[in-house]
Amino acid sequence: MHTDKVKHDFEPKIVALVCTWCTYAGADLAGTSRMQYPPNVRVVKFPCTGRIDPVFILRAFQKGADGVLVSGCHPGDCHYMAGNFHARRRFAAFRKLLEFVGVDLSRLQFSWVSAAEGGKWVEMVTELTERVRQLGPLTEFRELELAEQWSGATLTTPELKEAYQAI
Amino acid sequence: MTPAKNILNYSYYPGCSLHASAKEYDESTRGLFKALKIGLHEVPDWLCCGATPAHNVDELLSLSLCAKNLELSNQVDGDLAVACAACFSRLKVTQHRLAENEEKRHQVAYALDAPLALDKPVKHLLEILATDFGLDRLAAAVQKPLSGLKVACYYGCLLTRPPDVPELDDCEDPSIMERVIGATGAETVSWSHRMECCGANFTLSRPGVVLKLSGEILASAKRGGADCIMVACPLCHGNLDIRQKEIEEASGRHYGMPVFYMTQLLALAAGVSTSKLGFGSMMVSPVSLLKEKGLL
Amino acid sequence: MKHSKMTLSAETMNLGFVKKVEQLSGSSVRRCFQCGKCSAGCPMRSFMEHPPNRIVRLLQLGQFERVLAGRSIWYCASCETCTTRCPNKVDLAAIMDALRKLSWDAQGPSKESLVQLANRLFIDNIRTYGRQYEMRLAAVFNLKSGKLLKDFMLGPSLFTKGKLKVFHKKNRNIGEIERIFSRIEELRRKGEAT
Amino acid sequence: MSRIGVFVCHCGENISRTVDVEKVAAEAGRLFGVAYTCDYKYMCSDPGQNLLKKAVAEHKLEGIVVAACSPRMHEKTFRNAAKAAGVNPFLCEMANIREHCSWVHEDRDEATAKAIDIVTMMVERVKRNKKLQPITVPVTKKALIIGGGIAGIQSALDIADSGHQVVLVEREPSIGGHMAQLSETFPTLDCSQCIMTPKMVDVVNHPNITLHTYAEIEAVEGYIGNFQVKVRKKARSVDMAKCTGCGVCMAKCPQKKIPNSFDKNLGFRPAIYVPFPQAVPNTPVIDRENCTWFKTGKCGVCQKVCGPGAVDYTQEDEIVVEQVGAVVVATGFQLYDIGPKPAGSAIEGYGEFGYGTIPDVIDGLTFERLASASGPTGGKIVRPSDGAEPKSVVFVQCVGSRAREKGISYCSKICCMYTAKHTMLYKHKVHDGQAYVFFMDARTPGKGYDEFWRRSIEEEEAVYIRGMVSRLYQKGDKVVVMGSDVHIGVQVEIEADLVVLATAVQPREGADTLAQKLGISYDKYHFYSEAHAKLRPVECATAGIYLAGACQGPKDIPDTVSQASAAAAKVMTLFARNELEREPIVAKVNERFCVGCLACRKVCPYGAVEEKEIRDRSGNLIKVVAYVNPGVCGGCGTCQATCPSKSVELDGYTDEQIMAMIEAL
Ligand SMILES: Cc1cc2nc3c(=O)[nH]c(=O)nc-3n(C[C@H](O)[C@H](O)[C@H](O)COP(=O)(O)OP(=O)(O)OC[C@H]3O[C@@H](n4cnc5c(N)ncnc54)[C@H](O)[C@@H]3O)c2cc1C
Ligand SMILES: Cc1cc2nc3c(=O)[nH]c(=O)nc-3n(C[C@H](O)[C@H](O)[C@H](O)COP(=O)(O)OP(=O)(O)OC[C@H]3O[C@@H](n4cnc5c(N)ncnc54)[C@H](O)[C@@H]3O)c2cc1C
Ligand code: SF4
Ligand code: SF4
Ligand code: SF4
Ligand code: SF4
Ligand code: SF4
Ligand code: SF4
Ligand code: SF4
Ligand code: SF4
Repeated sequence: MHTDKVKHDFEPKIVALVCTWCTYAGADLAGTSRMQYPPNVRVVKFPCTGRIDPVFILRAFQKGADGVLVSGCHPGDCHYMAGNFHARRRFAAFRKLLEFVGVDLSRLQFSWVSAAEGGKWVEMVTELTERVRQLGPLTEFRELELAEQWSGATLTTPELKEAYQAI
Repeated sequence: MTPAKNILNYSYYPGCSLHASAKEYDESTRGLFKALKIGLHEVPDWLCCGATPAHNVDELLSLSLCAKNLELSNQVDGDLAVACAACFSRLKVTQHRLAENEEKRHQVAYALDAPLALDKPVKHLLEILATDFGLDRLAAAVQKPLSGLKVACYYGCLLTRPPDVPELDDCEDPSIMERVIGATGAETVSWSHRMECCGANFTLSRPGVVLKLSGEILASAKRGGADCIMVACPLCHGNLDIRQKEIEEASGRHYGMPVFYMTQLLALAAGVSTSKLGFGSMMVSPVSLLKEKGLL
Repeated sequence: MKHSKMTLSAETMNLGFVKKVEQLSGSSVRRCFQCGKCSAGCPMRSFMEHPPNRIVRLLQLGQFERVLAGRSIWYCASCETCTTRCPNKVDLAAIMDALRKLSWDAQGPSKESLVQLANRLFIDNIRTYGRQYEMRLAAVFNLKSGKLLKDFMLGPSLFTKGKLKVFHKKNRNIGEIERIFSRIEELRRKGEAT
Repeated sequence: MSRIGVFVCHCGENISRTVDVEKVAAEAGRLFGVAYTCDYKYMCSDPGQNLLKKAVAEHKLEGIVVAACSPRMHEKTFRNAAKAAGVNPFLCEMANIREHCSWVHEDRDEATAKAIDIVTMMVERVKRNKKLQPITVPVTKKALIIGGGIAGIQSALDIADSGHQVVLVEREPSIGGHMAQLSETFPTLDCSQCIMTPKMVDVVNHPNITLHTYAEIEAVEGYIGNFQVKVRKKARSVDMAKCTGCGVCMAKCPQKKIPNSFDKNLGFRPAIYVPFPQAVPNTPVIDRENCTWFKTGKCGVCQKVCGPGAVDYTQEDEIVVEQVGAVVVATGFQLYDIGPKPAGSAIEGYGEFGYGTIPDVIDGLTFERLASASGPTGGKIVRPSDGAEPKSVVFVQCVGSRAREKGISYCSKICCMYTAKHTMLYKHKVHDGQAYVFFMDARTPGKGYDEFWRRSIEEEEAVYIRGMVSRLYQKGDKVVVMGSDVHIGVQVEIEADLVVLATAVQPREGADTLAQKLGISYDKYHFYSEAHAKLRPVECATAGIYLAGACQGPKDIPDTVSQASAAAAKVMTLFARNELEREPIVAKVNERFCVGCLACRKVCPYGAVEEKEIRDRSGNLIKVVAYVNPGVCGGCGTCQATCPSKSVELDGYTDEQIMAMIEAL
C-alpha cells in the first residue's frame, strides 16, 4: 500500500488507546505484514479496554490530540471475558457527555480490531487520520481546564446526569 | 519390395448402426486404419449387442448377446476393436458383470449352451489410436494438419462410464478425444456439455426428449466457440446431426454445426481421399466449413 | 397415490421385492443416504415424477407399487450419470434396469407405453434378424404407435443420404439367436433366472 | 526516578532503514531523567544484552527503555536482562519502533519523529513505574472432584495416580453415574459395566482417594490453591465402617415395591438398598421416605438381621471440611423429562408425545436398562405395559433438542449415536423385529461413528425416515406414530409396539446452585462455561476450578474421558509447584478512599473483589471496603475504570503512568 507523499498543511495527532491482546497485536501484524499507514498515530497500550477510563480520552484531547481511537477485542473475544463489554457500556454513555462539552464526535472512533486484523487496523488509522485532517486542529477544547468540564456541575439534563453517573 | 506389413491387427465389431445410419463412421474407420497400416478384420456374422433396449428390460438377454459376440470374435485374431460407444459399453459391462457374478455367469453359459469365452480385450478405437498406436505415430501420419479447426469433442455418456468398466480415461474429466484429435493439429475447445446425455435412447419413442437434451449440447458447443462437433458414437451422431434441423426449428436458434465422426476428421488429416469419408452423408454439410479452413 | 399416506409395517413394506431388485442389479439400496446427487445430475429428471433418489428411497421402504406406477423408470436414459457419481456406489442405472425388467414382466401398470413399445420392437428385431434394421424399426414403430407422420420428414432425407437400408443380408447366426432367446425363456420357466 | 537508560536497536536494518536511530538516541538523551543512551545493531543478541547489563552497572541506571521490536516479541528477554543486572524487571519497558513504526512507514523523517515520540512516551512511563514483586500463593496439593460419573472417576484416578490426594464427592449412594446404567456402548459395543466397574473399584481402593458418597457440597470458600470446602454427608442410616455389604438387610426388608430409579422405575427395590448390585461403595442406605421404621416407628427388621450391627437409625447428616487446592466439577447430565410443560419452566412441554401417559413410550435411558444384561429384565427387551416382546419399535430423535421455540436450541450430540446403537441392540435381541427411526440429521462426527450409523441401516436393516414425528397416540395395544418422510414428501404412519424418545441432554438439576457456591459461570441452560471455547476448554474462568464431562455440554464417553484427563492434567500442572507465581499486574484498593460502593465487584469478570470490614482496635466496624484478592484478580483493570472514587488501581497500569504517556505527546 503506497500512499502518495503529499505534504499536508496540517498533520493531526491521533492517540490510540488499545488493548494488548487484540488491537495491539493487530497493529503488530500490520507491521510484520509491512502494511503502510499514516505516521500520525501514537499507541497507548492497556491490558483491556475495560481499563480505559474516559478521562484518558478527555486528557488526550486536551493535551493536543486531534483524534482518538479506542479499540479492543471483538465482543465475546475479550481475554478477560467481559472487560470490553463493560467498556462498551461506559463509552456509550461517555459519547453523550463528550458531545455536550463540545467535541465533534467524529474525532473519536471506537472499534474492534482483532489480533488477526492487521488490515483493519490500517484502515481504521488511515480513515481517522484523513477525517481529522479534514476537520482541522481541535483548538477550542485545548485551553479549557479538565476539572472545569469534568465536575459534573454543568450537566443540565437528567439524561446527561445519568450518563455521568454511569461512567 | 515386400508389401508393407500392418503394424497392428484387430478383430472388428462395427455394430448395427455402422452398417446403416452410421455408414460414414464405418467407411472412415476403415479408410483411416488402412492409411495407418492397422489391420481391421470384421468378425463374421456378429450379432446386435442388444444396445440399451435389451439391458433396459432384460439384462440376461443383453449379457447373453454380448457374450455370444465375444465368443464369435474369437474367430478373428487380435483384440476386439469397437467403434460404437454403446456397443463398447455393453461389451465391457458384460465382461465386468460376468466376471463378478457367478450366478449370472451360469445363466449366460446356459443360454449360450457353451462354455464362456469372454477374455478377448475389448478396445474402443480411441484407445487403439491413443495407446496401442500412439499419439506420436498418429501425429507423424498427419498429411493435412487440421490447424485452425475448432473442435468440440463430445464423449456422450457411455464412453467412460460407469467408473471401473470402460477404463478408457478418467470417467469425469477425460481427455482422450482431445488428445487424439489434438495430434492432427486441430484446436479443441473447452465446453460444458462434453459428457451430458443426448437422449439417444429416446430417438424413436420420445423425440421431444432428444430435442431438449441434444439442443442443450449444441448450444453449449456453440458457446464454447466450436466450428464443429466430433463424436465417437453413432447414437450421439444421430441425435446431433440428423436431428439438428429439427432442434433448430424447435428452438428457433441456428447452429449449422457439422458433426463429424472422429475417424472422419482423423482420416482427413491422414490424407485419405475425401470421397471415402462420407461427408456427403452428413445432414449438416461440413463442406463450406472445411473449405473455409482450407481442408477441402 | 403419490401423496397418499404411507403406512409402514412388516406387511406393507415389500422387502422381498427389494431383495429381488438388489439381486438383479447387484447393487444395495440401503447404502443410499439420500444425498440427492443422482437426481442433481440426471438429464431426465424433469421428465420424471419420481427423481432417481426418490426411487431408491421408495425401494428402501419397500414401496414397489409407488415405484412402478410412475413413468419415471421408463424415462431413464441409462446414461449412467447417477451410478458414476453416487458417493455410495449405489448403481442406480442397474437398479433402473432391474425395475424395468420387473415391471416388464409384470406387464407393469406403467403409463409409459411408447418407450416400452420401442424396446419391444427392438428386441423383436434382434430375435428375427440378429441385427438391428433401423428402417424397419422406425416403420413398424410408427405403424404400431399410430404416429404415422412421425419422422416423416426425416425418413426420405435419410434415405437419400443412403442411411436407411431397405434390404439386408441374412445373418448366418440367426438360428443361434433364436436358441439363445428360447433357452433364456426356458431358464425362466424353470425359475432359475429372473 | 531519574537515571534511565535508553537503548535503541537497529534490528539489522529493519529499523535503521527507515528510522534514524542515532537521532532517536540523541533526542532521548535530552529528556529529563535519561542518564544514558546508545544504539546497537541487535539488542536482543547476547552482546546486546551484555551491553545493557554493562550500562546499568556503569551508569547506575534505575530504569530501562529498549526502543526496538514489539514487547510481544522481546519484553521477557529484556526484563530478564534487567533483572540479571539488578533492576526490577517492571522498570524495564519496550518502545515499539519496529512493528509500529519502521515497518509501517516509508518516510524517514516522519518515522524518526514518530520513533522519538514513542520513546518519549515510554520514558515518561518508566519514570512512574513501580517496582513490582511477583505474587506468590501457596498451593494445597489436594483436589476436590464433584460428581462420580465416568468424568469424575477418570479425573480422580489420574490425579491420585500422580501421587496427589483426591476427595471425590458423589450425591448418590454409589458412584458410576450414567455410564453404570448403560448396556453396551457405541462405537464399539462393549459392555458398559464391564469397563466401568473395575474403575469404580479402583476408586474405592485407591489410597489417595477419599470417597464421600451420598454427599453434597455445602459451601466453597477461598481461591486457587486454597479452597475450603464444606461437604454434607447425608445420613445413610448404615455405619459404613461396620457394614460388610452382606445384603441380608435388603433381602429381609418388608418394603419391596419401591420403584428403582436407577432402573428407570422398571424394577423395584427395598427401603434399605444399594442402587445396583455393583454399587461402589457396596453399603446400603435407608431411603427414609419409604422406610416403615421412619414412617411409623415400627419394623426395625434390618437392624435386627444385621450381624455386625451396622444399621443405625439415629445417624445424622455430617459436615466434613476439606482443604483443597483445585476443584474439578463433573456433575454430568440428566435427560429431559419430556412430559407436559412443567409449571414455571422456561421449556415447553411435549404433550403430543404422551410420555408419562402412554406406558410404551419410553426414553433412551429406559431402553438402556431394558437392554442391559444386569437390568431389571435381564437384558430381554419387553414392553413396559404388558411385558410382550415388541416387534416394531419406533425411535424418535431430537426430542426436546434443537427446538429453539420450545426452549432448547442446542443439539444433544449423543442421541444420534445412541439411537443407532439402540437399533442394533434391538435387532440383536429381536431378530424378527423391525426398528424405525425418525431423524432430522444424523450427526456422527467421531472416529468410526458414521460407519457405525451406516451399519445400523445397511446391516441391521433399521429403516431411517427423515422427518420429525408430529404426534403419538395409543390405539389398542399399539402406539400410532404420525410422521412424514420428507424425502418423498408423504405422511408416514406406523403402529408401533414400543416408542423410544431420544430426549435432550440437560445439566443436572441444581447445577446452577452448585455454580453459585463455586463462583463459576454457566450458560442459560445451566451448562458450566469454560474459560475459552477453543483454547481453555477444561478450565473455568475462575482460577483453580476445572470442568469435566457432560456438565459442560452434552458429551459421549470418549469426549468425557478426554476432558476428564485434561482437567486432571491441569490440576497436576498446578500441583507441580509449591507456590503459584503470577505477574503482579493486579488491582489494589486504596482503603482510605474506598467508599464501599462495590461497583468494582459487579464488573469484575473474575469475582476477585471481596468485601472487607475495617475495624478499629476494639473491634468496632468502621467501614466496609472492597478488597481485591490477588490470587484471583486477572488484571483487566475494569474495576479501576469503573470506580467512582478512583480508589482501586491496577499495578503496572496506574492512572499516573498512563496520563504521563498521554501528556508526553
Ligand atoms: C441413553 C443413553 C445412551 C448412551 N450411550 C452411550 C454410548 O453408547 N457411548 C457413549 O460414549 N456414551 C453414551 N452415552 C453418554 C454417556 O452417558 C455420557 O457421556 C457420560 O455418562 C457422561 O459422564 P459424566 O461423568 O459427565 O456424567 P454422569 O454420568 O451424569 O455422572 C455425573 C455424576 O455426578 C453426580 N452428581 C451430579 N450432581 C452432583 C452434585 N451436585 N454433587 C455431587 N455429585 C453430583 C451424579 O450423581 C453422577 O454420578 C449415553 C447417554 C444416554 C442418555
Ligand atoms: C478449513 C478449516 C477450517 C477450520 N476451522 C476451525 C474452526 O473454525 N474452529 C475450530 O475449532 N477448528 C477449526 N478447524 C480445525 C482445526 O484446524 C484443527 O482442529 C486443529 O488445527 C488441529 O490441530 P493439530 O495440532 O492437531 O494439527 P495441525 O494443526 O495439523 O498441526 C500438526 C503439526 O504437526 C506438524 N507435523 C506433522 N507431521 C510431523 C512430523 N512427522 N514430524 C514433525 N512435525 C510434524 C505439522 O507440520 C503441523 O505443524 C478447521 C480446519 C480446517 C481444515
Ligand atoms: S447419489 Fe447415491 S446416495 Fe445419493 S441419493 Fe442417489 S443413490 Fe442415494
Ligand atoms: S441412468 Fe437414468 S436415472 Fe441415472 S442419470 Fe441417467 S437417466 Fe437419470
Ligand atoms: S531486539 Fe527486537 S528489534 Fe532489536 S534486533 Fe532483536 S528482534 Fe530486532
Ligand atoms: S447393613 Fe448389615 S445386613 Fe445390611 S449389608 Fe451391611 S452388614 Fe449386611
Ligand atoms: S426398618 Fe426400614 S429399611 Fe429396615 S427393614 Fe424396616 S422398612 Fe426396611
Ligand atoms: S445428536 Fe442427533 S438426535 Fe441428538 S439432538 Fe443432535 S441431531 Fe438430534
Ligand atoms: S468501586 Fe471503588 S469505591 Fe467502590 S468498592 Fe470498589 S474500590 Fe471501593
Ligand atoms: S483488575 Fe479486573 S480482575 Fe482484577 S479485580 Fe479489577 S476487575 Fe477484577
